[in-house]
Amino acid sequence: MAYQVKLPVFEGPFDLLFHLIQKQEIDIWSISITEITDQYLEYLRAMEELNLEIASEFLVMAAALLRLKSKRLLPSSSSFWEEEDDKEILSIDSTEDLIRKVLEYRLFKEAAFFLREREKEQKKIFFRSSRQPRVYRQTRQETIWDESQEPEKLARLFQQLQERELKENTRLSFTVTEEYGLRQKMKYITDRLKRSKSPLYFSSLLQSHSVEEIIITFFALLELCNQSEARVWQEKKFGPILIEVKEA
Amino acid sequence: MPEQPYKSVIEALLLVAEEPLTPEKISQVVEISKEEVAGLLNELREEYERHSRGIRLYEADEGYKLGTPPELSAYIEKLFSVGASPTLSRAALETLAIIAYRQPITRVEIDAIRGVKGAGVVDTLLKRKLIQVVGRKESPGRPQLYGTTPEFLKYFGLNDIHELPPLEKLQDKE
Amino acid sequence: MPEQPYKSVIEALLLVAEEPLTPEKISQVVEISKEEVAGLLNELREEYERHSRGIRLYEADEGYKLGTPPELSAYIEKLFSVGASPTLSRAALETLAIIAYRQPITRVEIDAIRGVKGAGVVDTLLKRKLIQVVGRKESPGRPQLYGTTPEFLKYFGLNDIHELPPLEKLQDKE
Repeated sequence: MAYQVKLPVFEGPFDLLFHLIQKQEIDIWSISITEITDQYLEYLRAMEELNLEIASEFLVMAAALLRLKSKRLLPSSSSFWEEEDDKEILSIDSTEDLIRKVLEYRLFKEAAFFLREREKEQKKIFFRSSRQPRVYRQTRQETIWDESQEPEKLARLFQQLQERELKENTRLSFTVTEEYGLRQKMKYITDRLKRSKSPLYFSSLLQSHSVEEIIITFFALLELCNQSEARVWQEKKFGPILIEVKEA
Repeated sequence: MPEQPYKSVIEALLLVAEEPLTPEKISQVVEISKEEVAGLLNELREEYERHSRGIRLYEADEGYKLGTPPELSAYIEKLFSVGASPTLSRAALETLAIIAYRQPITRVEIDAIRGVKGAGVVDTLLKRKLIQVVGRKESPGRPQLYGTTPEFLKYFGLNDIHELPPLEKLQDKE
Repeated sequence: MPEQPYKSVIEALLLVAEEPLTPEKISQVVEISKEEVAGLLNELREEYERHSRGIRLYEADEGYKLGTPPELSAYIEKLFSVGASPTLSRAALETLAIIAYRQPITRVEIDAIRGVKGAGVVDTLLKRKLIQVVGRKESPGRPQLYGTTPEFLKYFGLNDIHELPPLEKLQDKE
């Protein structure tokens, strides 16, 4: 069995770059893009040799680095570089830009480290479970326990309300049709429509705006549509309802 | 495991346990004999009483648990009744039920289901943080939409809104 | 109400409270000044530590609650027969750190800082309720914006998002 080389694992290309720069022990702003690029590629090669899967982001970064490196070798005025504007997550315009991004990444790496410490600390502390007082209160005989806190009560109440709503709706529609007379209202609408040259607004058909009247007018209108006497439309969602006579 | 005074370990276990702890269970966790556990429990009990603390050791269901001294019950009741904890009125519960099962929902829709104008109730629920504004309805006037809060779940001891009891299917509306 | 040493009353309240108790609340229930409450809480905290008990006083959400000493965690885990609950992955922590400091922020912006496409990580954090959608960015595609949740604060034992150390300060640590 061959010996095993242990490669450190990096969260992403910036993580790796930061590690490489740190290893050089130089001011980050004075890094040589050539050196960093070489070291970066070397790491990828090592990964390859170990048959490790290389995430695509690492390769994208390698390409970006190579581009930066070769950019220095060509005259800066060259239009050669104004090609594909890749909208990849990694768009790096210059070495400065690269350094800025590595530094920014490093900040959050530190922040993540801080969170890791807090997490470790917190995991060691246990609190009384918040459901416990219920047990406590029940066993204390004098129940302060309040049944309004039972979710089943919510379900029961909602069910009752729904049933009531159902009943009331049926009753309402019944009495309304009785009292106002659907026929009468339909006749009123057709008369109005015939007299009018332009389409009518639904609201103009109403005299009192009571709930009952709105409902009966609406029913009448539906009935007219059903009998192909009227045409009804809205210009937009929730817009006013427009009505006109449907020509035979 | 680090060396710790066993009495403090037992106290910690009693503090966080969700159910009364039997001496067997304690002995198993702390890895000392049941007799030693019994002795330490006794010491704890006496210390709580001797130093007139706010904690007592109680026996229940063949196990032990921490509770408060009976003579402090007036304070405990006050704690649970002061401020944010008066029980909800029926109107509030009805409204809450509607919001819980129909969220997101507007005031007008709530009123329509209850058949009553419940102006103040929604505000009370908002103030108690049992409901919150979750957006606006794309309808004329863009009325606010209400939904339940994490506080609501806690109040009813739910982990998740889906733990609300399912409703029996009502007949389809005509 | 009967005359009781206030410290024991406070201890009893802490024992049964469902949520961290604020000094205001305690002062209201016990009917002593907030300053007295603060003094007694300090005495309690010190006693718990001095006598190496199984109880500690912790601050959370601007209130106080009882918990166990960190050094006993192994026993508690054994009681609940759980190993230490899984900690967050490095990718998750990095993403969380970015969201915590840069909220509200979109997925694309997070990826740009990390230099990695972290599709699954954000979903995991959402599922664990450590982050939430807080809105949409007014830019093409109106991508969702993420922010941290109260659960996030609890998880890391923070009272407030402002208890996070300033980023520049983290940088000083060479």
